[in-house]
Amino acid sequence: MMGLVLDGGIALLTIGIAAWTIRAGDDFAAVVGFVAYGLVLTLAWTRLGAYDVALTEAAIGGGATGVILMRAGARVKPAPAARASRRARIIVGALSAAVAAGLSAIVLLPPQPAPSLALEVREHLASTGLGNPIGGVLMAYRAADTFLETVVVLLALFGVWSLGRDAHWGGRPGPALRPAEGGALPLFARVLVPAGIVIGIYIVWVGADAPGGKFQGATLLAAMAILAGMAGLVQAPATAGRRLRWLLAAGPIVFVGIGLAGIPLAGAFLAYPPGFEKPLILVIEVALTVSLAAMLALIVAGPTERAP
Amino acid sequence: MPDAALSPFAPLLLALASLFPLALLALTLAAPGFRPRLATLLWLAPLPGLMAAVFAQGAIVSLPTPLALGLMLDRPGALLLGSAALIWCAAGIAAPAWWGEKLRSLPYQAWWLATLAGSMTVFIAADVVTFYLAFSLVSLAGYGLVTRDGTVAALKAGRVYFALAVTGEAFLLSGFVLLALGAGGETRIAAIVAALPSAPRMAPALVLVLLGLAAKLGLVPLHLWMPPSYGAAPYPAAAVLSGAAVKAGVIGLVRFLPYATPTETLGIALAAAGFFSAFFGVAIGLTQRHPKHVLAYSSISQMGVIAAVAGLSLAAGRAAGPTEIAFYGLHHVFAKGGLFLALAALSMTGNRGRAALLWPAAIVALGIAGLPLTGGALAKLAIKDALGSGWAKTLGSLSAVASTVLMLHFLTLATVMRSRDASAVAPVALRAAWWGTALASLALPWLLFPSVGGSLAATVAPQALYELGWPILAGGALFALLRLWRNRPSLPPGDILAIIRTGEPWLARLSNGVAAIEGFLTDWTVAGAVLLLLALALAGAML
Amino acid sequence: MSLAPLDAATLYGLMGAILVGLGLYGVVLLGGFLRRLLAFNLLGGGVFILFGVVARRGAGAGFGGDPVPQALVITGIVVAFCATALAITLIERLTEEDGDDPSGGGS
Amino acid sequence: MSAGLLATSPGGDVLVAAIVVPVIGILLLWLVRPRAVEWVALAALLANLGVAVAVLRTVSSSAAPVAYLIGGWQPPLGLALRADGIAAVFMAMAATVLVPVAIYARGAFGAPGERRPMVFWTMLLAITAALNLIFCGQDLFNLYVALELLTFAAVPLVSLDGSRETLKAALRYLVFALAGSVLYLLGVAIIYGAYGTLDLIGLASIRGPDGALLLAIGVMTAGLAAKTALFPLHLWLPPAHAGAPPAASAVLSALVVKGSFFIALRLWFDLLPPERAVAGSTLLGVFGAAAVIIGSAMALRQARLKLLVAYSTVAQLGYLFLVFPLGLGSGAAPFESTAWTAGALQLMAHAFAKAAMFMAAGLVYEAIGHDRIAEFRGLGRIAPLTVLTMTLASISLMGLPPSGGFSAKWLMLTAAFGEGAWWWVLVIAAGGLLAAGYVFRILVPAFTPPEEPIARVKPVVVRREAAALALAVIAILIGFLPLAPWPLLAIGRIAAGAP
Repeated sequence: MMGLVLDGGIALLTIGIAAWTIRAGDDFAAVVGFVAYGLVLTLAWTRLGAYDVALTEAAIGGGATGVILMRAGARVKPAPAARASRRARIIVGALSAAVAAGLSAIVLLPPQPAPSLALEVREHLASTGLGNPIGGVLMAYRAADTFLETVVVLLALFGVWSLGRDAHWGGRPGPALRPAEGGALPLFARVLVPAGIVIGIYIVWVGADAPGGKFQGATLLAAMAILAGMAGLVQAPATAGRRLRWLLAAGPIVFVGIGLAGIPLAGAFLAYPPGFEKPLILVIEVALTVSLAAMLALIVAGPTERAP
Repeated sequence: MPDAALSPFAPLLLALASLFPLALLALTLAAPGFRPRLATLLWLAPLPGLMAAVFAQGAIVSLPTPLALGLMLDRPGALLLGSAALIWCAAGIAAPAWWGEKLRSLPYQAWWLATLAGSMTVFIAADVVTFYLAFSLVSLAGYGLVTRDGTVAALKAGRVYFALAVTGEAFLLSGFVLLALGAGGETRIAAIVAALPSAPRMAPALVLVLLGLAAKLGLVPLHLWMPPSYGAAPYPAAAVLSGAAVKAGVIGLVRFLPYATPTETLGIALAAAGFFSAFFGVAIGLTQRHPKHVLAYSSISQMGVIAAVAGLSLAAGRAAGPTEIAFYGLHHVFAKGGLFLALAALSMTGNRGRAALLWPAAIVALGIAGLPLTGGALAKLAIKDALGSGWAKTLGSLSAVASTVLMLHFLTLATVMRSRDASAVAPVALRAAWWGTALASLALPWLLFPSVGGSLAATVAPQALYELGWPILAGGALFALLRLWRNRPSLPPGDILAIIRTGEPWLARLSNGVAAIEGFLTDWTVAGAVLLLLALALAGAML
Repeated sequence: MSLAPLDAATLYGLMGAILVGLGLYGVVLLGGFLRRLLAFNLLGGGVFILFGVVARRGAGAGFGGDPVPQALVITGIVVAFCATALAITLIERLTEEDGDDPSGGGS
Repeated sequence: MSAGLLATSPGGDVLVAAIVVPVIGILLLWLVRPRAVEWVALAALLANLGVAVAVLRTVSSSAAPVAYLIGGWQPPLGLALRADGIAAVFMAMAATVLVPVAIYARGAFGAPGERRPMVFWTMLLAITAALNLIFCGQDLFNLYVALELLTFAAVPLVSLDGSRETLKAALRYLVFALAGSVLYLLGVAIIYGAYGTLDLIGLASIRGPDGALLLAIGVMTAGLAAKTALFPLHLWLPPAHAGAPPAASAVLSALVVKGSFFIALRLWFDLLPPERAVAGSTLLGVFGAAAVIIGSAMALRQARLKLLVAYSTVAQLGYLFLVFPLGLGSGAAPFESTAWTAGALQLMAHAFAKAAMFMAAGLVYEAIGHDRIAEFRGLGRIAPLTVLTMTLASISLMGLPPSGGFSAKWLMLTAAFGEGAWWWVLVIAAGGLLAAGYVFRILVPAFTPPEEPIARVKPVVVRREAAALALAVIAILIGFLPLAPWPLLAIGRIAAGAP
């Protein structure tokens, strides 16, 4: 019962924050509202027992998304408060409410027993050598989704780069920052970055058997890179750099390479030869983590703003 | 011609009738160096068509599947194909004389050849798709001939021409689809027409087809395009458009009506529409001030007669109908095409040599009204049976009276046509083209009349001479009376087009209205709301 | 088919439904692309929670939830992040292009 | 879900190649020297064409779909690829469009290795991969990822020029498309929650689908319609397609909008029993009809060629949505119906003709420095091949024979008449007339000799003219296929509710 009260509280809080974010008068306040929304949503995910998702939501849904939204909130001039007409609000409100009502009906009338693939996942999990069922889904059963998702992230990065100016093509993203002498940030960064990197690698490592995994770990690594960049400890790399490009491509190349090797060795694309499942999956995870961390960090860093 | 005598080359000839102009078109597109030569050789392009008409009757060409396109030639088709080929040939001789250097440029040659290709193919198409293709080609490429002068009036006329052409095609296509559907997906015309009597939705299918053909034939009220277009088109173009291109509508009447089965209602309706056009064309034609426009209204009237004959034959289930229509059409090809060539020659002629141009014009023009002993008389005799002996016969004779009046009106206007240069003489090629066509209009019907089942002896019988002669005399008298009416009204070519044009601001308002709707719907909030609405509506619609 | 028991899954399911409604309202009605984008993310959060509810209800075989929808959500969150990053960069570029309001209220 | 038992077919590896080849191409693009970039892209597209042809040949010769279980896992746990007749035909179509586009685009964006060429080639290959996956994907979430890949690849193409207008168009496109994706994803959640599977074959075998499936398909279709720019959800399309560089517009208009449409087609024809689809499909048809009429009327008003062509896309997409009422209302098995073939033909004919049209529009712009239709007089003299391309493409767009557009129109009219649905006939006929009108507005001035010699800004490259012409010629050649339902398009379709 206590749990239910807690859940009700979290749900109400989430809805309240969402409503506030929508109603907020200025853009920056709305962004702040959204970051708070990400945090309570993470709570909801843990309450639903989905720790992997909670980690992802915290790292990417709230964290990384929050960072770029904050950046935009600071850069973009607030839109003039062009309030929609009362009639429009009523109509759209009614339509949205109708959708919500329809969904509620579906939530309240679930099929019984609830359909689930949990049994099938469990049945075959041993043959993947993994202990974390979500890792099994992402790296074995639905590995193609994960592979494509990596391509999506890469494409998003190229999309972000495509929005730079011609003159800056191949240059470095973001404004040039000189290492700040003294101050809190560099010090903070010097302490935090190594710790973050260790934690990030740990998250990837345990992802095979416990909540965690490459996306969450990569996000943490990316965050450390961003932090180090903001503190001026490292320069954002030139996007034309060959080493950077290999770094970005390494994960997808390893993934597709091992996947294709599966055709002769294991009888199918993205199948792993028996006995080698876990090591191969780990190799992919490591390669992907490195590439994804670079991709995410560069996406957050934005388009190139300095000539090469 | 019996099938046994059919040369093994006949199918080839048939294919060439359609492909030779296309080959020349490709040549002029690809080889600019050939154009000066081609300008003087355009008259050659329809010759395979002419040869096919003479030697390839009964031939069939069917391309292997999946290309379900086919050609075939029967007697009515051969009559129209041969006459159309000849007028194209004559106009091809006249064209260099009229246009001179201009004819060496690509647009002139390309439009000419494309229209020709369509014009030849439409008579020999064996399936509805080929027919529609040829029909569209002759109609749409004709646009290029109408607007060849590039004047504002020509472009304006071209817009009306184009609008009615595509409208007609939309009707035709819908009709064809329905016909094919009625024949179980069959596209061969013969199979479709055979299946027609038992086909469901036969009436709507035929009505749609007839509407499409009516736009081509210029039946009222789909005639709007014809006077301005013939008025704007240069003479050689007007000759082929009025002589040959319009016959795409005639062959349609020949091909798609189930003459073997009496179809009362539809036939009478078609006949009524035809007779209405026949008299309407004359009435409005008399208000025209330019001989080109008069000829256009005469075409409206004559095509009305053809439609009436088709309708009556359909109502009575007369199997001879198609051949008679084609024979009547054959005469009109030469007469109408020829008169445009005569006008061209007259307009390039000063004071000398006018009589040699005008006298044949008088005979040919009155031939349209059925002047005894002319080719036109035979055309009238050919449709005599179809008109029967009742009210239709009376209407037929009255239409001959009306045509006489209109043709006399034309001749009075034609005598005024002359070159500003008093000493000018039209190029010999132009005059020859006209004389040749005039001769064809007089002589060829005599040659061919027996082959369509007519008796030459009967044509000179007193009964026939009387029946054909009195409308001419009555028409002459009527015309004399009419000349006494000094302030005859003068209508713009295209008559009710002027009224329709007053609707243009309304059309602009409609377009602005659409833009306003579009502006409203492309607002973010509106589009978003529609998105939600669609989601809810689709979900709701299925529950 | 009978009414769902009042448990955490149902509660969060209703929350997800309401979040979807709120998000849709924002995406459609808010002026300015930054705000629409925020609303899109709220909306996405709601949809993902619905997946979470499905996962929770499908708990079994010794798992606290059906792992498949959870894996889908992880993929979905990453995709949504990419979309947001792309859109944000576009918005920033537009701001840069001209001084005035890039999000062009409503139009 | 025993009904969903699939096995990898012999030769099924080609399906993997269809996804992997363009992806490897993307990776290579960024690793090779700048001078090799265009050649890598071209090689990848040619290889893709080979793969697509192989898929088509396998499907048509075996008269059975080609399937592949990724990782050897059986759906619903695993993901499968499956090319049935229509998927194979569309894969081949897309691959065929892409090669001339690439030939046309080569060298069009400045020095290789710079921003615009790199982005263009990357996105082009990404679109290739995404479309292939959409055509042969079997899992609704897998399709979602493909759909997003498609959008993320399309948006940067819109804003490739980097001008304010194109950035704004890209942003509108992206955010509206995202709203559409979320609705789709919502449907995926509902379906998984109700049935525990996202596999199309598994879902099709559900007997007497209950409210959840219907509701989900409704919501998903709305989202897909937003991405397809079904009128009146087209607010993003005209500025985006008119603003993108011509080679990109060609792909966006010809292929990208068809991706989301194809998924809608799958949902309705594979998952819904026809009797449940009547009201909904009529609604889609009504929207399609409005698109045909208003889109064409708007095209008639445009002063600039690219906007006219973009509005023509709005109208032509409308025809596609007539397939829903015509195909699902025929009483016959939907994918053996005339409407099914008509829709497929319309989709293909439009793809070829519209790609040719946009490419020609780009050449016109280069040749005379603008695309104001009113000033086209004399264009035929300056760029005869380009005007020929526009003419051929127009013939197909307005549905004159012989052309793919004509065949599609013929079959669509046959379907409409066959069902006694006269109102759809009126829409199709009116759309044809309006199309003739807007085509007339372009071609007449282009064919009219100029009053004074028209100024040529830049000579047109024959290779690029030939690429556009090739596409237009294909649009015409499709018209020579038989005017009857193709058995090929019915291969391997799964009937909803069937065992």
